Amino acid sequence: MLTLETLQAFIQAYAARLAELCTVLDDLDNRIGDGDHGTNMARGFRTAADRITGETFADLGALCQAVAMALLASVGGASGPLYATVFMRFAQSWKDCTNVDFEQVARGLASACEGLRARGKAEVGEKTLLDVWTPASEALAAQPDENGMRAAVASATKAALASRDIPATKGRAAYLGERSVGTCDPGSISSAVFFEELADATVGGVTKTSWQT
Amino acid sequence: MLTLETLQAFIQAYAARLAELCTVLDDLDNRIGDGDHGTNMARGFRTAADRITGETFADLGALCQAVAMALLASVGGASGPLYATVFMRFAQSWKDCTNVDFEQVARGLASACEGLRARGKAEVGEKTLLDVWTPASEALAAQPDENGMRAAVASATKAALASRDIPATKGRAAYLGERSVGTCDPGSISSAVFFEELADATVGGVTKTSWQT
Amino acid sequence: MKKLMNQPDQYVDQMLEGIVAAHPKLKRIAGTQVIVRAHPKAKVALVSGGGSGHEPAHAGYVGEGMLDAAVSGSVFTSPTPDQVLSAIRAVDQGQGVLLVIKNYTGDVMNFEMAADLASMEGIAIEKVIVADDVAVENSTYTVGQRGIAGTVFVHKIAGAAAEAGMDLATVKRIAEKVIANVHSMGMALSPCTVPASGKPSFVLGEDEVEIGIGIHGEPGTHRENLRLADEIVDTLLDRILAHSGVVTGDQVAVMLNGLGATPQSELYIAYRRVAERLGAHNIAVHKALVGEYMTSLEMAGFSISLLKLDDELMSLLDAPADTPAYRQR
Amino acid sequence: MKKLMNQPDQYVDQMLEGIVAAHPKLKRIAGTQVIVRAHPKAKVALVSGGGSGHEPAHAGYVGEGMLDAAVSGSVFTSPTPDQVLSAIRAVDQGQGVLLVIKNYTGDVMNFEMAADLASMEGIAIEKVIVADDVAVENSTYTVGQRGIAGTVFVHKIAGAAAEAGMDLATVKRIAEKVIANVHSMGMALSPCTVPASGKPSFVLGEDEVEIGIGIHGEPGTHRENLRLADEIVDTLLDRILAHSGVVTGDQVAVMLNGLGATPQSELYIAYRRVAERLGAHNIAVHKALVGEYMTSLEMAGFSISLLKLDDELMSLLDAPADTPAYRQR
Ligand SMILES: Nc1ncnc2c1ncn2[C@@H]1O[C@H](COP(=O)(O)OP(=O)(O)O)[C@@H](O)[C@H]1O
Ligand SMILES: Nc1ncnc2c1ncn2[C@@H]1O[C@H](COP(=O)(O)OP(=O)(O)O)[C@@H](O)[C@H]1O
Ligand SMILES: [Mg+2]
Ligand SMILES: [Mg+2]
Ligand SMILES: [Mg+2]
Ligand SMILES: [Mg+2]
Repeated sequence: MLTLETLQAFIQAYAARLAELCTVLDDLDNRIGDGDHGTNMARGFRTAADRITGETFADLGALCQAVAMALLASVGGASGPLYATVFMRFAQSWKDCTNVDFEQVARGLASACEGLRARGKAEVGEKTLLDVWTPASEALAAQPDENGMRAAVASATKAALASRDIPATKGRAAYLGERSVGTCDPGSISSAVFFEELADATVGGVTKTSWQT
Repeated sequence: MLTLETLQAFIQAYAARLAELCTVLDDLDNRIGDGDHGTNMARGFRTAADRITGETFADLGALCQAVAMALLASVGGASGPLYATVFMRFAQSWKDCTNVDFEQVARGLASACEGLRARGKAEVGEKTLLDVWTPASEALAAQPDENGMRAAVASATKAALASRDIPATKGRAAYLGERSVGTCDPGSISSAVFFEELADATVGGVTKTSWQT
Repeated sequence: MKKLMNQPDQYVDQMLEGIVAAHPKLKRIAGTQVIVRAHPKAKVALVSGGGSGHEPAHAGYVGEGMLDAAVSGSVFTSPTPDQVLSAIRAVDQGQGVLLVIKNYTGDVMNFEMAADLASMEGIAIEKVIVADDVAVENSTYTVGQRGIAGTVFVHKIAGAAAEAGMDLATVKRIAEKVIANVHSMGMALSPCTVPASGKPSFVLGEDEVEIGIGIHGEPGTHRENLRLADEIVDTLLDRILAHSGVVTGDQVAVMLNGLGATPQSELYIAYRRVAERLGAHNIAVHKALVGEYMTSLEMAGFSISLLKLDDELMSLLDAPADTPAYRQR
Repeated sequence: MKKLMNQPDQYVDQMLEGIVAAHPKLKRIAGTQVIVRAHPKAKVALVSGGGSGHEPAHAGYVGEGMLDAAVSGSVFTSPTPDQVLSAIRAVDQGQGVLLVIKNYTGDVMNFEMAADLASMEGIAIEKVIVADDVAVENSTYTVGQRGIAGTVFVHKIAGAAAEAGMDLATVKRIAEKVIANVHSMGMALSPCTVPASGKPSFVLGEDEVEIGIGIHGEPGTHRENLRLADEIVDTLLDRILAHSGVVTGDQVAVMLNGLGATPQSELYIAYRRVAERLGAHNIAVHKALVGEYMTSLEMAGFSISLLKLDDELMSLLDAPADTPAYRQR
């Protein structure tokens, strides 16, 4: 179950994790992009976490809307509008709810995927964060319970690592063509961490990957 | 005795020697100046040597005037006007002579020193080529014969090496102040080589220093 | 790489403070990273921007005959939609606003979101997307070509159209004509270092260069050994000419753009070859711009942009401009 | 350091070819390294120059309101007297020629020899020697202060005086007034490499900088650890202010000059501090120039020049100029 408290805790934990992983994500982006994905994500989720600290929100919709706005105003780059879209979709899906069950979480994730596709005009397999979001949200949809959350993390992690072996055809890494093969997509890694922290906040006991470049 | 042939041979030999020493002189100038003294000198004397190759000159005056003009038009920097002045003074001193004895060579050198002082407004001890020209020409004046030529080389070499231990107060190295101590003055080294080659062309058997930075 | 800076997280903010301190004809909208003209004019407004680190782009092109506002993101990071929206609101004079966007996923998404918000507020808004970099083949990678230094020609020419009082549709049509006719390609001799990370964007061997480089420190399409300037120019120019459709008898404008650390002397050495090659093809250079117009921090390298001109573009290109980085009578 | 060049011994020649190819208002005197205006004007003529490697100085300042000719030597090497003489002969319109020389032994000797030869030909010739660098104490070293970026103010202001039709004595007096009132100092974060030698001019550690640098790659007065931009600016500015006699209430022009590889963003970060400091002293900045005006190949670093203005200097500084590197209406 996702509550106002667990979602707040998730934002804080994800912000902290991104701060730790900032250099790893920057380094990955350095190889196949412009070297700022970690800095962008850490800055954005720090802003979002600070924005919601000490605040009370009427429902998950209001909380997610606040996070979306904070991301939109602080990230920039490609990841800003994309992660902001995720939280806007969450806000729509979970409007007026103070807690949601895993079916509703799965619907929120599916809507987020749809939003990401619409915003970024990418398909699965183009070496973008969509490669992670799609299988992970499908895993939860297939089994909307605690185990499904863990399965989502597993497929997110797997997809993030698999992004190493394909060339990018969307985003900045696409300009490198075949030279983008051999490096994991930074947005896919930050997304896998998203699922790790979301699962840890909701179901607990997630073994966190120690991501390396 | 200095003849049209020995002076021509001297120019050729000096040009060749400067080409060999180009990097050494550039490196010295790099440390306490702008790194071009070797390039400047090699370019200038190559031009002068090419200018006089295959030409016949009525007298030493005409030959020295041709060399002066070639240096003036090809060197630039501080060394261009200075070495051009040397050959202009030679041209005045040895006007209408096809050969000169060591007394006349000494007078030519003394006049060159005077020209250098007038042109560069430096005194002995300021870490410029004057530190070499002054004692070397005085050595020949004191003993205007073959041994005097060798004594001139010895004092030129000694003065060039001694330039290492003093700070520059004229020329580009002066901007470094005390930081110029510890590096030989490049113009003093090119001058010492001048005397080595001049003596070798006129009296022969000069042991040439293997100059290092 | 050593940086002349204070705290890395103040880099963009302090740069913007310096820009407005130096140029009294510019001002900054308080609390934003938006630079606008101090004395706005009633006309269609032009807004551009993108990540910082490309100076003088884009704040250096704010002024008479060019932009009305420039929005600066963090270094190499697109600005956020709220910043772009502030710029749009500030410059709209009721005659509409044209956004000049470089074709990067991040820039396009952030500017488009701002455009949507501005439309909702009733502002007439149009956008053009510059995609002049021929290094990346459009066909293979669905992302399309990047926008690089050719963008400055869009600022100049569409800016002159707006300054002349043309309406939004016309200014947009002209901007699109420039975009259709400008082709660029770049190369790097050395990487750059983003202040926040402090690490070089890539590592090149003593004799290596990157061909087909973008302007965000990303590696290029491939790596080669360093060759003579003339040979490098030929590689870029051949490809640009192949894409541009410029032929004998055409009139063009050329930009030989330094990426940051390459001395002007070397830009002119490279331009010499461009002029020689175009001359041999009987392509007339109506105007040449040699210098730093769209940089990548302290990257060494350059790009060539070729703009095919017709009478309309030519007269707008020749119109006066008075901005910190582009002035002509 | 990788260079964008062909043969090193063609470096200057090909650069000059590129300059005249790019700028139709300039032309080169055939067989020389002299750049002159394509359309000379009947007035007192201004000639400057020096070694190459300082681009846009000096050819970039040839044009309306500034120089009539620029003479380029080899990289960092003063041009020879015959080259300077060619320039003088080409630009003299019978109203005399002013030579603007930077204070280096080589430059002074070569330009003076040319002046002597020109006088002998009956040309009215005067010279001024710019010595604006306060890094080197005049008292200790008899060689005097160097001429660095402040020279550009002499070109601008004396150029405006000549363009306005003032006579040789007046133009010289005004140039000397600029020289008396301009003070500069620079620092480097990294060295540069002369094309012919291919070796860096000095080697700095990861955290070291050179303070009191010249513009020929020579080391500075001393070496320090890298500090914050604001602290470095303060070091230079304190010394400049101490030498300049500029006090509260004065009007000044400021040049924040990049030495080659420092991005414009960082020049503006440094300028921000200059503006802040001068503001605190109540010194009014009438005009700020931020950019690359007098470089040292691809050296990273900058210099600050402060020019104290009176009404005469101010109005000449504000006069129009139209040259490749300095344009204003
Ligand atoms: N069109 C797109 N659709 C979905 N995700 C994308 C798209 N383009 C880029 N991304 C994601 O964004 C990440 C890069 O984000 P970031 O580095 O913050 O932005 P930028 O590329 O603007 O510097 C990539 O790793 C990729 O996962
Ligand atoms: N005022 C001077 N009088 C005599 N010799 C000088 C003077 N200034 C410099 N020199 C000599 O010139 C040499 C430098 O020559 P060079 O490097 O060719 O010229 P530049 O200093 O213009 O680069 C110095 O090593 C010094 O010996
Ligand atoms: Mg990135
Ligand atoms: Mg030298
Ligand atoms: Mg980015
Ligand atoms: Mg020199």
